[in-house]
Order: sequence, then C-alpha cells, then structure tokens
Amino acid sequence: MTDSMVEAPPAQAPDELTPHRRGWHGLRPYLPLVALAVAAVLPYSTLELPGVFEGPLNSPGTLQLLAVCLVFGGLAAGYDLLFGRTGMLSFGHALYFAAGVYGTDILVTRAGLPLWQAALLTVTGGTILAGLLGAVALRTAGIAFAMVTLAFAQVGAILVARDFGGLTGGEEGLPLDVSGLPAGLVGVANTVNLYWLALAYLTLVVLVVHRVSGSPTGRVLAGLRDDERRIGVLGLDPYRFKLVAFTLAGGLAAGGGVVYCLIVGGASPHVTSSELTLSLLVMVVLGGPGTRWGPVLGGVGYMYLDHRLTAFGSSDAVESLPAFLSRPLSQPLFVLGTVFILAVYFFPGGLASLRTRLGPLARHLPARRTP
Amino acid sequence: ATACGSPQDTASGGGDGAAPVKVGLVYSQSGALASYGKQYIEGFRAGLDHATRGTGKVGDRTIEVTEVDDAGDPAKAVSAAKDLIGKGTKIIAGSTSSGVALQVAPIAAQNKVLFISGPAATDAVTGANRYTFRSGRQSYQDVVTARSFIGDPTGKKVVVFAQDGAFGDANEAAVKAVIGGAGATVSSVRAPASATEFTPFASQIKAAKPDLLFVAWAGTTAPAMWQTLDQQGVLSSTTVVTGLDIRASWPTFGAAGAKISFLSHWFDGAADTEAAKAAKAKVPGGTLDLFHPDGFAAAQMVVRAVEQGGDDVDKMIAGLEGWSFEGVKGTMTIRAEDHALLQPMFQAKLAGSGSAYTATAQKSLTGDETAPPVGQMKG
Amino acid sequence: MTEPILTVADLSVRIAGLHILQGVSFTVAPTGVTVLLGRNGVGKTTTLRAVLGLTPRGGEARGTVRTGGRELLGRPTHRLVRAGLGYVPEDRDVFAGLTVAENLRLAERRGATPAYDRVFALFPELDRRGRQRAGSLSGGQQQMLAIGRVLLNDNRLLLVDEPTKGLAPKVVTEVAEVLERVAETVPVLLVEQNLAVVRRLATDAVVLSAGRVAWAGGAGELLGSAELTRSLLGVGSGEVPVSARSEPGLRAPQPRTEGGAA
Amino acid sequence: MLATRALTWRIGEVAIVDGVHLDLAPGEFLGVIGPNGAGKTSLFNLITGLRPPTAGQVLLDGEDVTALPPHRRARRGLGRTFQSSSVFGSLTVRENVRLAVQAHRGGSMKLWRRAAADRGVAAAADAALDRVGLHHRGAALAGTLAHGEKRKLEIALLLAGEPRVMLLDEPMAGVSAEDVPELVAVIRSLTGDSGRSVLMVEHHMDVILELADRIAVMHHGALLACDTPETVMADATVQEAYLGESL
Amino acid sequence: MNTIVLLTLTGLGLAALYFLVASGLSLVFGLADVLNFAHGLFLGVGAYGTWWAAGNLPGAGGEGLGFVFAVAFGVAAGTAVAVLVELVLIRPLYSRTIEQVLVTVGLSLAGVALLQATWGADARPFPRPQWTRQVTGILGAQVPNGGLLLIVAAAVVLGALLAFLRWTRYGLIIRAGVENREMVTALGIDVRKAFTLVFAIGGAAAALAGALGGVYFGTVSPGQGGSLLIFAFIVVVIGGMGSVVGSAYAAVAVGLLQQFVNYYGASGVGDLCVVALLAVVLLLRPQGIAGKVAHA
Ligand SMILES: Nc1ncnc2c1ncn2[C@@H]1O[C@H](COP(=O)(O)OP(=O)(O)OP(=O)(O)O)[C@@H](O)[C@H]1O
Ligand SMILES: Nc1ncnc2c1ncn2[C@@H]1O[C@H](COP(=O)(O)OP(=O)(O)OP(=O)(O)O)[C@@H](O)[C@H]1O
Ligand SMILES: [Mg+2]
Ligand SMILES: [Mg+2]
Repeated sequence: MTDSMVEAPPAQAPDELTPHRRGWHGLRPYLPLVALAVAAVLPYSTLELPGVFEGPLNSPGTLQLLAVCLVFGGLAAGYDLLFGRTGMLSFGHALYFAAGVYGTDILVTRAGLPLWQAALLTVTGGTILAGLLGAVALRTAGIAFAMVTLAFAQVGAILVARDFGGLTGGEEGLPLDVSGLPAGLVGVANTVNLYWLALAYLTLVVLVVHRVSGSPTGRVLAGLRDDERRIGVLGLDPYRFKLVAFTLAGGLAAGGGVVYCLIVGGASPHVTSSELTLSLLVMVVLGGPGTRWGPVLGGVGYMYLDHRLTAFGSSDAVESLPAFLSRPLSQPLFVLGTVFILAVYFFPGGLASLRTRLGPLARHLPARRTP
Repeated sequence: ATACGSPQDTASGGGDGAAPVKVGLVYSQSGALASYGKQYIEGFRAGLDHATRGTGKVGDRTIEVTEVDDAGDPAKAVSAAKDLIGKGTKIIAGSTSSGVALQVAPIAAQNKVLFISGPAATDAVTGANRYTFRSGRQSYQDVVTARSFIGDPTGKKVVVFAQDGAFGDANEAAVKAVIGGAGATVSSVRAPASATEFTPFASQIKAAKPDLLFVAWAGTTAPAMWQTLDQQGVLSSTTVVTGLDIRASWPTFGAAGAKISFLSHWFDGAADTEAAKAAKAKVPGGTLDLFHPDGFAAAQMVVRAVEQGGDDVDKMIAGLEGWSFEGVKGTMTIRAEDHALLQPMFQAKLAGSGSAYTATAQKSLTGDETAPPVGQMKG
Repeated sequence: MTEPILTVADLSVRIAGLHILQGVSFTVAPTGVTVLLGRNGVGKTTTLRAVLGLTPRGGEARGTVRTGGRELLGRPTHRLVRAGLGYVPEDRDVFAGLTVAENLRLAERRGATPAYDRVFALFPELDRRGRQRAGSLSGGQQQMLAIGRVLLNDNRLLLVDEPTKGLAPKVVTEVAEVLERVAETVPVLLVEQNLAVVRRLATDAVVLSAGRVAWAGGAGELLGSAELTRSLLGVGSGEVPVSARSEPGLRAPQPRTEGGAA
Repeated sequence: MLATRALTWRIGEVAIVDGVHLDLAPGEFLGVIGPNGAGKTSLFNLITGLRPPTAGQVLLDGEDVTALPPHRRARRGLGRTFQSSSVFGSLTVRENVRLAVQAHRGGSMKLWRRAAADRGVAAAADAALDRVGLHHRGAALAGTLAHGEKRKLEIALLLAGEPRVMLLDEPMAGVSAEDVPELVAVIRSLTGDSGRSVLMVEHHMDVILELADRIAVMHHGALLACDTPETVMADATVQEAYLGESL
Repeated sequence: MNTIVLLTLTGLGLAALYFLVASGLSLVFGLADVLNFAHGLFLGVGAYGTWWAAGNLPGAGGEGLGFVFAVAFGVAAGTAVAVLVELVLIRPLYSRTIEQVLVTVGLSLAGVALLQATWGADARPFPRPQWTRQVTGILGAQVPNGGLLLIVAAAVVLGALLAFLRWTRYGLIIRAGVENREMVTALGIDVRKAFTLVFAIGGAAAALAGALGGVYFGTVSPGQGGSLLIFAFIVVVIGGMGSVVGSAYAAVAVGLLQQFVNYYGASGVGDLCVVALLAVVLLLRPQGIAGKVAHA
C-alpha cells in the first residue's frame, strides 16, 4: 500500500466525527459563532439589497421573510437528523411540525392558555406523539416506513380538514388570538423579535443536531444508516436508537411549529400537506444530507425561493418577456420545480458539497497543466 | 444607503398632503385561485378608474397600488401584509381565499391599518374586527338567496350537501339558521372534499327525498358530482339550488346545468347598473364575471376611505361605516355594526350547450332581503 | 510469439482523487490462463473492472486496453460483453431478488444457444435450485451461479475474479478443473489467491503491487523460484500456505489440546 | 459456554438446519466445515438471533437465549463476523471500530457527550486496528476498501467487542496469501487468553487444521460428526463429500 | 339490494381508476425503483393531450372514432413526455434514489405549473362520447357508463401489463437492473433501453388513465393528476411494490372500502379507513399483499 492512497477521501462521513485540520481551519469552529453574531445584529442594518429583498434589512417585511426562512432552516436540520444522519426516510415529518403549529394555536386561541404554557404543552405533546407513532411505524423499514409515516401524516391532514368541533378551522385555518400574547410578539413593529425567536430556534436545533450526531449515540445512528443488522450484532438495539432519533426530531419539529405559529400569526392546513414533507426532503437534499450546514442552507434557500418567486413571477422583467417564456415564469412553482431539477445536476451532493467539490478542482487544475 | 438603523423602524405614512396614498393588494396571482384573483384585480382597476373619474387620484393624491401574490398561502399573505405595513401602507385589500382573509384580518387590527377583504366568502370575516371590511358577499347571503326558491319553508324537508370542512360547516349552519329557522327540517349529507366518486352520497340524498337540496361544493370535482347527481336522478326529483360559479365552469355542468336553480353573486348581465356598464367598458374582454364586482367595490371603498380619512385610519373607518354606494351589483351598504356588506343577490338559470352557455337572471333580491343577522364586532 | 488477445498499456485509474492504478501494462496470451496476483488492495479487481469499462462513477480510467487492434477503453460494457468478454465478479453479484433460473436466463445472449447442459453438469446444484431466490443461496452456491452464468455462453476472453473464494475444497478442485478445460479453448485472465489453484492453472503471471506491475512473466518461472515467490507473494516456494486440501499426514499441525477441548 | 439443542430451521418442507446439538466449551476452538449450502451460515444466524429457529434452543452459559433479539445476545458476549462483509460503508474504518468498542462498553444513550472525546474508546479501537494490520487505512471510508481489507475490518469489529464467544464465518475468504499467516495468528490469539471460545467456519483446511481443537462437519443441515481433526479428516464420508480429490 | 349493486359497481369503477393510475406507477416504482412523483404530470399530459386533440386535430373529436383518435393522441403525448423525461432527467440518476425523488418532485411542480400557465387553472369541459354520460340499468341500479368504461379499460391494461412482464425478457432485465445495473451490463445487456421502455409503458398507462379520468370527471384541470396520485400511491404500496396484480387487488379493496364506508359510515371516514388499511397492511406485511418476501 502506498501512502499516497491512504489520504482520506472526500468524506460524506459526519464531519463532527473527524477531527478538524489545522491551519486557518483552526478558526473554523468559530465561524458559526461569527455567523450567529452577524445574524443577530442584522436587524440593525438598513442595508438595501434591491432584488434580493423588498425593503432594507431591518424592514418588517424582510425580517418576516428571514424569520420564516430560519424556522425552515431549523426544521430541515431537524429532519436531517432522521434522514441524513440515521437514514430513515420519513414522509410524515410535517405532522409534528403541524402539531406544533396547531397545538399552540388551539391552546392559545381556543383554550386561552398563556403562551409559555401552550408552548411547553405543545412541544411535550408533539414529542410524545412522535414517540408513540414512531414506536408503531418503526416496526417497518425502508419504503414501508416512509409510507406508514405518510399515512399517519395523512390522518393528521384529514383531521385538521374535518374541523372537529370547529377546533382547527378546517381549510380556512385558525388565526392566532394575540390578545393574551406578550406585547413584544404582536404587531409589525415587533417583527424583529419574531426574527430573533426564529434565530434562537435555528441555533438550538443546529446545536442539538450537532451535539447529538457528534455524540456516541450519533455514531450509532450513522451506523444504523449503513447496516442495521450489524448494529444489532454489535449489541445495540437498533429499534431503541431509531426511536430516540425519531422522537427527538419530532420534538424539534414541534418546537419549530410553535415558533412558526407565532411568526405567521395562525395556522393553516398548508402545514399538514404531504407537499410540506416532500419539500423538507427537497430542502435536505438540496442542501446536502448529513452535513452540518447543508440542510440549514437548503431550508433557508427553499423558503426564500418559495416566498420570493411570487414576486419574481410578477416582476416587470418577467412580464416583458415573450408570452411563451413569461407565462411559465410567472408561475412560481414552475420556477421552483425547475430550480430543484437544475440543482440536482449542478450540485450533486447538495450545496454543502460545493466546497469539497470545488476544493480538489482548484488544486488539480494547475497540477494538470504542468506535465 | 446608511448601514445602521433601529430594528423597530417602520416607515411612517406620508404626512405630506400631496404624497401618494399607498394601497396594498394581496391576492392570488398564481395557485389554484389565480383566475378569481385575475377577475378581482381587473375589477379593482376598473373600479379605481370609475371612482376617481379616470384620474387615479383622490384630490391631488395619487393612489399608488402595490400588488403582491400570495399564491393562496396565508403564510405568504401575512408576510406580504407585514412588508406592506412596514413600508407605511395604510390600506390592504385582496384576499382571494378565506384562509388568507382570516389570517390577514388580525394583522390589520394589530397594526391599525384598514383591511378590505376580497372574494373570500367566509362569514367569519364579517365582524372580525373594526379594521376589517369586505367587498364581496358572504356565505350567509348565498343561503338567504337559496331560501327564496322554496317560498314558505314551513314543513318542508331541506337537505344540505356540502363538503367537509369550514366552508361546508358554514353553509350547513347558515341553512339551518335561515331555512330551518323559518320552519323547515334541515338535514345534511357531507362528503370529503377529496371525494372522486359521488354515488354513495347521491343515494343518501335520494333516500332522504328532500323538497329542496342545497349544494355547497367548490373545487374541480364539482362536474363529476353534478353528473352523478343527475345520473342517479336527484336533479329531476327535487329542486336543487347551488351557487353559480365563474363562467369558465358553466360548460362543465353539461346537461345537469338546465336542471339546477342557481343563486348568484354575480354574472354578466345580472343587473344593468351604471357601475356595471363602467366596469364592462374597462375590463379586458368586455365580459364581467363572478368576482369583478368585488374588486370594483374594493376600489370604491378605498377611494371613499381616502376621501374621508386621508392618512387617518380611524377616520377611514368612520367614513366607511354605514356608507351606501352604487356598486356593480346595485346598491351596497356597509353595515356599521359588523361591517357586513349588504348587497343585491340573484336567482339565475343556465341554458345552452357545448361551450356556449348563457345565464339569465330570474329574480333579484335587495341587500336588505339578503342581510345576514347583525353580529358582534369581535376585536 | 503469437499476438496477445489483450494488451493493457499504461492503464491508470483514479477514483475519488485516489490514484489506484498507476500505469499498469501487461498482456494476456491468446491461450492458457494469465493470472493476476498481489496482496489485498493492490488493484487487481480495479484492473479487471477497468478493462470491462466498469470504473465507478466519479472515477476515470486512462491508458489503452486493446484486443486485436481495437481499443476497448471507453466502449460501453454491454457491447464488450456481447463481443465475447465474460466476467465473473469478485463479490459474485448475483441478482438476489431473482431466482436462480432467472439469473441464468438473464445471462443468455441473443443469437446464441445457451449451454445449460455444460453449466448443470458442472453445478448440478444450480439445476436443483432453479426456483430458489439467489439471495437465499449459500455463499458458495452464489459463487457457483456467478461462474455458471459466464459458462452459459461461448466467450473469447474470460475475466475471472477470485472464483474459488468461499468454495468447499471439493468444489474448488472442480472449478479449477472447469477453468482448466475452458482455458483450452478460451484464454482466461484470472485473479486468484489460492496458490494451489494458481499452480495448477496458470501459464503466465502478472504480479501487482501498489497499483503497478511488480513482475510479469511465465507462471512456472515465478512459482519455481523461491526468491521470487517470497519477495513478490510473501510466501516460500515450497510452502503452499493455502491449499485446497492439506494432507493431514504431510504437514499435520498437531491440534492443540491444551485449550480445554473435550 | 455456548450450546445448541436440537436447533432446527425449516423453510417450508426443507430443513436448512436440522436438529443440531453443539457444545462449545470455554476456551475451545471449534472449526465447522461442510459443503457449500450445508447450513453453516444459517446455523450462525440462528445462534446470533438474526433468524428465529423453527425448533430447538440456543443456550449461552447454560441460559436459554432463544427468544432474545440479536443485540441482547451480543451484550451477553456473543460476537460474529459475516461471510459477505457487512461494515459501515459510509463511516471511516476507524469510526467503524470505535462504534464497535463503544457498543461493547455500554450502549446507553449518550446524546450530549462528545464521542471523539472518549480517549478510552479511541485507544481500544486503534489497538484493534493494529492487530489486524489496518491502521494505515483508518481514515478511508470503509465502503471503498478492497475486498480483503474489508475481511480484516470485519475481524477488527469483532475484536473491538471483546466477545466471549466468537463466531467467524469464513474469515480467510479473499485474504491474500501473504496475509493469511498474520490473520491466523490474530485469530489464534483470540482463544489463547481468558478462555474465550471460537466457532469458525472456514473452507481453507490448513487454517482449520492449524487452529481447531475439534472440527464439526455439517451436511444437509445436520451435524455429521464433531471430533478431533485427525478423526474427522480420516472419515471417508468427509473425504468424499467435502474434500474431494487433492489438487 | 340495488344500493349494494350500485355501490359495488361504482366502487369497482373507482377502483379501476385507481388501478389505471397505480399500474404505471407500480411498474416504474417496482421495476425501475423510481418513486415517480411526476406520474401526475404524465396523467395531466394524457388528459390535456386528448382534450387538445379533440378540439384541434382534424379527424379527432368527442364522439366515436374521433374520440378514440383523440385518446390515442393523448396517450402518445404522455408516452413521449415520459420517454423524454427518462432520457434527459432520470437516466443520469439511476441508483441515486433520493435525487430521483427530488427531480420527479421538481418535475411534478414545474409540469403542473406549466400546464396551468398554458391552459389556465380552471377546469375545462372534457370531450367525451354522449354514451359515457348515460347510465345502464343493472339489477335495478343505475350504473354510470363512464365507470363501466373504466372497468373494461383497467382489465385490458392489467392483461397487457401481465403479458408484457410474462412473455418478454424486459421484466427480468429491469428487476435485475434495479438490484445491480452494472452487473446487468456485464452480462451484455443494454439496461438503459429497458428502463426507457418501462418509462414509456408507465407513461402510456398514466396518460390513458388521464384521458379516461377526464371522461370520468367530465373535466380536465392541471391539478387533477396530483390529487389522484396519493390514492394511487397507497394502492401501489398496499399491493406490494412492483406487483401489478397486487395493485389490482389493492385498488379493488380501496375502491370498495371507500365507497361502502362513505355510504354506511360518516363522511370522511372512508378516507381514514383507507389510510388505516395502509398502515395495518404495512405493519403486518411490510412488503404489501402481493409483495415478495423481504430480502434475507
Ligand atoms: N470506489 C472506490 N473508491 C475509493 N477507493 C477505491 C474504490 N474502489 C477501490 N478502491 C481502492 O482501490 C484499491 C484497490 O482495490 P481493488 O479492489 O482493485 O483491490 P484488489 O487488488 O482487488 O484487492 P483484494 O485482493 O482485496 O480483492 C483499494 O485500496 C481500494 O480501497
Ligand atoms: N430463505 C431461503 N430460502 C430457501 N433456501 C434457503 C434460504 N436461506 C438459505 N437457504 C438454503 O439453505 C442452505 C444453507 O445455506 P447456508 O448459507 O447456511 O450455507 P453455508 O453452509 O454457509 O454454505 P457456504 O459454505 O456456501 O457459505 C443453502 O442451500 C441455501 O440455499
Ligand atoms: Mg479484488
Ligand atoms: Mg456460508
């Protein structure tokens, strides 16, 4: 064996499990903190980014959009704990998010509970729900597991749509009754607080996912992704570990639901749709499953596109094109779908792999010219 | 641009007397309700033109309209509303779907801006809060119109066939209140909105032998539903009432169309008002459709609000409450107590074949005749 | 000297940034068995797969691989196989979800009569287990299926990767016999760790080391020289470290009894 | 230490494993041979609990463990390797072994500790890698290893778990001739100390003969013989059915 | 009595529609291992193709032979789109299941939006022969002819697919190719062609389902395919992935269950029952009713 061959290949392995390299990479552990600090003070900036955002960074519209994006960044990161890190393809993750959204909304609006109680109850309830349903669904694996989770989520969607006892508002949704909420969370002028809330949520999720996948349990989860049978033979109960991951991810999603409910100021059946689960998958894959920042980037990017494409579609630039171009381009979903497809071909391995893909390329290009 | 500011900054509405008035329209340009949205905006433009006599100005202040697409998603609508409010917009209108209307209304109240809901038919918008108005009709008015088809309801048997969910619930409740309250026995057959096969429901309806069947069904499966009702002989055995949808849907009724009694919010030719003529002249294609009047009325209300209130939302509200005006449909009145929009409604018949169908008005009911009961202002 | 059936020249393969083959050159004689030797991980399998055009995604193979003046590198695998290149993969790669019969049926080539009798005569087990799913076959049975699959057709060259791995000694002998018989008509490029089998079959030998050819020449020369076998293969020439069968009488290592066996 | 009682596994009418009685004493090295398809791997699957037997029992230290799932048996000291390598392909070689060490040292849920911080685990893993000679490949993804290297990793995973009873399924298959003696030494060292027992399937007869205290012969799912190597090798049936003529 | 006959026959009609949608899905999913969320798009293309042909193509129309011609055009269009999608988008992604899901999801979004951009969001009346709107009296029940047409079509499609799988080698090649494409090529088979063919057949089945769905619904709208898809997925999974016969059984079970529960039970419970059936089947037999035993 020559030594040249033992170089580590570009690892898809969880980066937490490999020690960081030296050099300026020594700074890398601190980059997230810097990013967090930048994100936290962002609302103080009046920077205008024409075309990117409608208004200056500190305008309520921009902050609202960013808050929604951050929540979905966190949601995608949480989903990645299941999909990217443990290899469980759940098609029902939206259920726990929806449980968070509707749970908060119903407890605040219908039951009149103070927010903190409602949030606590909702997250606990969402976690328990995930634990219970996971305990059943995990008796299957692979596509069957995906479909059982999808079925559970579908039941959730049907229940919400049926509007039992007028609890959920059916297809019309349920606006959040803000009269009992802390004043700092109400009103356009306070959008920034919602933004910070979303940022806090994202930070929490990333921290949890990062710690968990770098923990001994995370190592087991990574093993489960490759070979479940082997994990059993090593003396670990695959079922237990999968259930823990499933429950934890469900709890994180429910937490995201709480925050989202506050940001949007209500619940609507959009959050129970199977499309949402699929888009979670899309976010994670777009970003790069199993990487630390990929899912976050994917979630933020997806939501940004989802919200902004409506503006793009009705922009003058698009309208001035000939009809055969402007008609499809004014359909946000057309652009979004096309972006997915292109992303798959141009960023295989997700956005997060860009760095690793461009790195060797840059190193090889000059090397190749020399001989 | 400067790089530093306060995170609480929101632009204030122009204090300057000649500054443009910002109006935000948040409605569906894409998504399932895009064609409703299209009618709405065409109506709005025509209405603005009509109400400002072609100037686009109230006094010397231009009405500056910003259109935002919500794609039918309340979350996007809320984002858009916050963005608009943050930029100093004092009037928001639009809301093609009920979900959007219900979630934008509280935002308007929290931020003390005027909200004029659009085609969204849910009764819950009426009386939602003192900042929220509506420019279209509500489900209750549909049902009152339906009652007019059976004369004296006492002792009659009425069946409501509606889809599951809030829309169906509202219709069922309204029928129970309006027709049941007048002495009829009301029962209901409900089906999931996702249903594709309607035979079981048709059989249930037939078995109930109603004197009047009220159908509240929206969505793309409606033609299959009508065909099944027709095939199972429901349409020919009783009076069937339903709301008349947009023109594009008329041919999909097929043969069933002639056997149904329609209540109508609006169709081209339902009434020959001045406003309708003006709207017809401005609307692309020259044919009015279901939701053109809603957009038209919204523009009329916007102009009224600006005339009366300038930049002061409270004055705008005061100016609108109790106001009567001549809309496309005829005389409309904004009821002060709960902001219900009292407006004429119509009975119609559909005739024709192939792709050429025409609707003719059988009868029109005045705004008072179809007035919903006065509700409490909730917020 | 006769024209070689396969000429590999300066073949290098990179996978995921690793330089796995670094300029491998050798030839395969038109008759007999050319055996490819070397320790684990030197690139034997990679060589065979590169010849067949099966370098994995993200990898690239450069150099030349010729047969009868035609360049093989870059041509689609299925064309090469149809033109008479048979392959027995290292991991057996039988289709686990298909039955044994279906696995064989899949290997039939259009326009040729499949030689089922030849295969079943060699591995009657395959005939008996026709309806069993290949995934549930024992390891050795899968190996039989993988070999049987190429023998169904007449080939111009066989690439065989560790065919005796996991086979019972008796079957190893049988497979060796089969390959010997096959090699009478078709040249074979064989990767094999079992030196007893190599000894019996090989006419030529190529030894790889760390992605390069360390030695190439007649098999007899290699196996006959103690020095060569020791330096290249890490074993003494007289010693047969892993044979199909060791006569207990010859070098019976005394079974240890001190371990507490009953 | 390990025993099976009339262990049977049938699929439909066919008995794949047929009433196997087996006793493995502490510290004993028992070789298992038999024609391809005799049921050796299936026997392993029954013992480790990957498949439920249709009849019979598996006893570990005299206790009936037939109803226990694989991981519970593993926690009682039962470890195995697989005939076709099953390693964690997307983890590095080193992580593979660390996972095995960690599993052995107590698999309690630790969600918040840093895995890499556990020096004890790392050291034990490196020791296991050293023993099979894979240290230099520690950073490679296990999925990209050459075949023989995977075999070695399999053994490293087993070593890391320090099982008391080890089931080795053809550990030598595909290992290059040069490395065989080394690996044989590793395997021999498994039993030398601390009274661990080994059950090993292997088709390389000289390896078996060198290592095994006793040899069990399987045929058509049943145990034909279980005796000293000399006796077994002298057996005419074994000669005929398994070994065939000498090459 | 005649209620039962009516519910049974209309339930079978619904089942036939589910089966038509599911058959192509099942084929592509089971054989090519592609979870094809773009199936709804193929459906839409078939429906709009038929609708467009009936209005614009000389010789095609809403009655008699003209209608057959229009449907043929729709099916051809659906097939062509499916082949194109396979060649351009799916082919580079085999063995990358998740990326395939992503591409097909993207395609379903973009495709439906494209249909909407071209022909608008509203439902269009679908051209169809007069007799399909009428009913036939069977044992006192007024059974819609449209439903009967679906049943016949489903039976024909079932037969054709079975014949394809049984009497051609393609079924074998594709099943093997899903497991290990490389090895199939190493046996001298051009596996790519086989996959394209499967997509073509899946697309044709979907387009036919779209066209006949148009007859059944009486309208065509961009989202129609997608709304049927969820039940089709359920049918495919209950039936066991890749088993066309399984899909047929499952479709019948789902159709009848929905129909009877909707009549005798409360509204909406029909859907819940179907979902419950799915969960129960999967928990008891994760491979579906006709699925093969899980891998060793
Ligand atoms: N897909 C891959 N990605 C990265 N490295 C690879 C890949 N495939 C093979 N390698 C590496 O290439 C080297 C040669 O592998 P190869 O399988 O050709 O060895 P071999 O000589 O056949 O070994 P063995 O005797 O164990 O079968 C090994 O170090 C292996 O790790
Ligand atoms: N699911 C199954 N269905 C049918 N037969 C099976 C199944 N699983 C295993 N078998 C058969 O059981 C027998 C025993 O297989 P096993 O893998 O235990 O053999 P083995 O002794 O390990 O052989 P080898 O030395 O070749 O690895 C084989 O004949 C195999 O084909
Ligand atoms: Mg090899
Ligand atoms: Mg075996």
